[in-house]
Amino acid sequence: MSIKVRFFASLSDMVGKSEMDLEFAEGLTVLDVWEKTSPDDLLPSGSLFAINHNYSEPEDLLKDGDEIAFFPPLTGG
Amino acid sequence: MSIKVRFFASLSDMVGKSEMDLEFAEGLTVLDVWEKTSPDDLLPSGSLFAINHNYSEPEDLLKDGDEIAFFPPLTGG
Amino acid sequence: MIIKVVDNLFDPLDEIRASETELVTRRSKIGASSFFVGTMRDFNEGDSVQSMFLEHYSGMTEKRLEEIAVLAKTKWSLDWVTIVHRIGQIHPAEPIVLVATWSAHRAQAFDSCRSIMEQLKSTAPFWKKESTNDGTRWVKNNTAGYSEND
Amino acid sequence: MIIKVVDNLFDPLDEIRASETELVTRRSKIGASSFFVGTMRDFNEGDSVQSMFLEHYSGMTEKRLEEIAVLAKTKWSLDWVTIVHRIGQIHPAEPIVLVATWSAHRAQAFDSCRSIMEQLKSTAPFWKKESTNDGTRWVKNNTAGYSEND
Repeated sequence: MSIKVRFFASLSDMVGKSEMDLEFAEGLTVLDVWEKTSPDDLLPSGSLFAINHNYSEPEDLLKDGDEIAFFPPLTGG
Repeated sequence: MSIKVRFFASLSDMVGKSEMDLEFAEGLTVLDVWEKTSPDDLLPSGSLFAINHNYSEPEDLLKDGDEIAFFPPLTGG
Repeated sequence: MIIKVVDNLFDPLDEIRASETELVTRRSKIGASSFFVGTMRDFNEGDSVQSMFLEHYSGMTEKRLEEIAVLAKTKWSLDWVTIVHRIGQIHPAEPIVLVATWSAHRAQAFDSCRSIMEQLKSTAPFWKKESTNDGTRWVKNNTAGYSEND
Repeated sequence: MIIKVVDNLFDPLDEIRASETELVTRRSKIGASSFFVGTMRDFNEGDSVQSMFLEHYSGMTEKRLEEIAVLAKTKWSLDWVTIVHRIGQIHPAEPIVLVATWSAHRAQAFDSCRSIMEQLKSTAPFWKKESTNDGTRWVKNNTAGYSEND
């Protein structure tokens, strides 16, 4: 299975990239993806997650073809 | 002493005039003015009063040169 | 601060633009502006309304509008307040009232704009007389502004 | 309903006027419209700010704005909703966001406009990076919109 991983704003700066593709077997959660892609960085509290443009929980499972995004608190408007 | 009395909107229709001058001795309240100027009409509940452009109470006393206005509930905006 | 009672058609967006030229020097201190426009509907209380006459108490009305604006400026941190209210004969879809506030912060702009509008409806001397198919009638009461209707 | 994310300067009053041409056929059913404009200040958290970069999540941002507008139309009786949000490099005094709602009744227009604005700030993916004298910094949090500040 393969997924696309995206990082926005300060999380993109922290991780040092804005997106990457990730191959994996099965049973990966949102939090697992963060740990696989950013092993040196603790996920800042208040971070938000979206799978395929819908807000999701840290324990949600990814499936083949998903796009998972990590981002800091929102500051628009 | 003399005062100017004004009626607005539905109260003006009821009384049949929009303003009049009133001569009197002394000690006249807002309500007294209504009774002197409109003896046939009961003052509708919810009516408002202003002396010299300031909201006033029915028992407030008039003085020489005052302008007293009677009007129904407000419906602007 | 601009307070106007006008007896002919006005354009609320033009009025807002005119106010913004007045505050151009502190434009970059303003983070939020809130505008409310009340327009005439062609229906009220179940009846179709052809036109409306808006009466006011010249002198007292302007004085109340100024007081409302001045009090809003003491209660909220505002850079500018504009109030324009129509009087006279008016037709459906025409603007009746504009309330506009500018502030550094959005809660201040929102709260003050709404409060000024409610104050105006409850304390500024204006009266509406509607022309319907059955003749003319004075509107009896404004409905509450923080509830569901009007 | 008009939902736009734009990467260059926009004029909120022109956008309102454009929306009003869309609803011209039901113009006389509308009694109230409420508009909110957020603009960039040249100060934040005690520092002077020269410019700002507004990042978004293309696709998700537009989807969230649409959901916010659709939900508002189910909750309130609205004739039209317009949301315009700026992205990219922006300078003090430039507009960031416009929220505009049109309704038969003023409480509906006021409540929906404000709620859409709060929903936008708390759930639409946008991030601000400020350029100050000390370099650039990401804005950490939006403050609450129903409290006293911002």
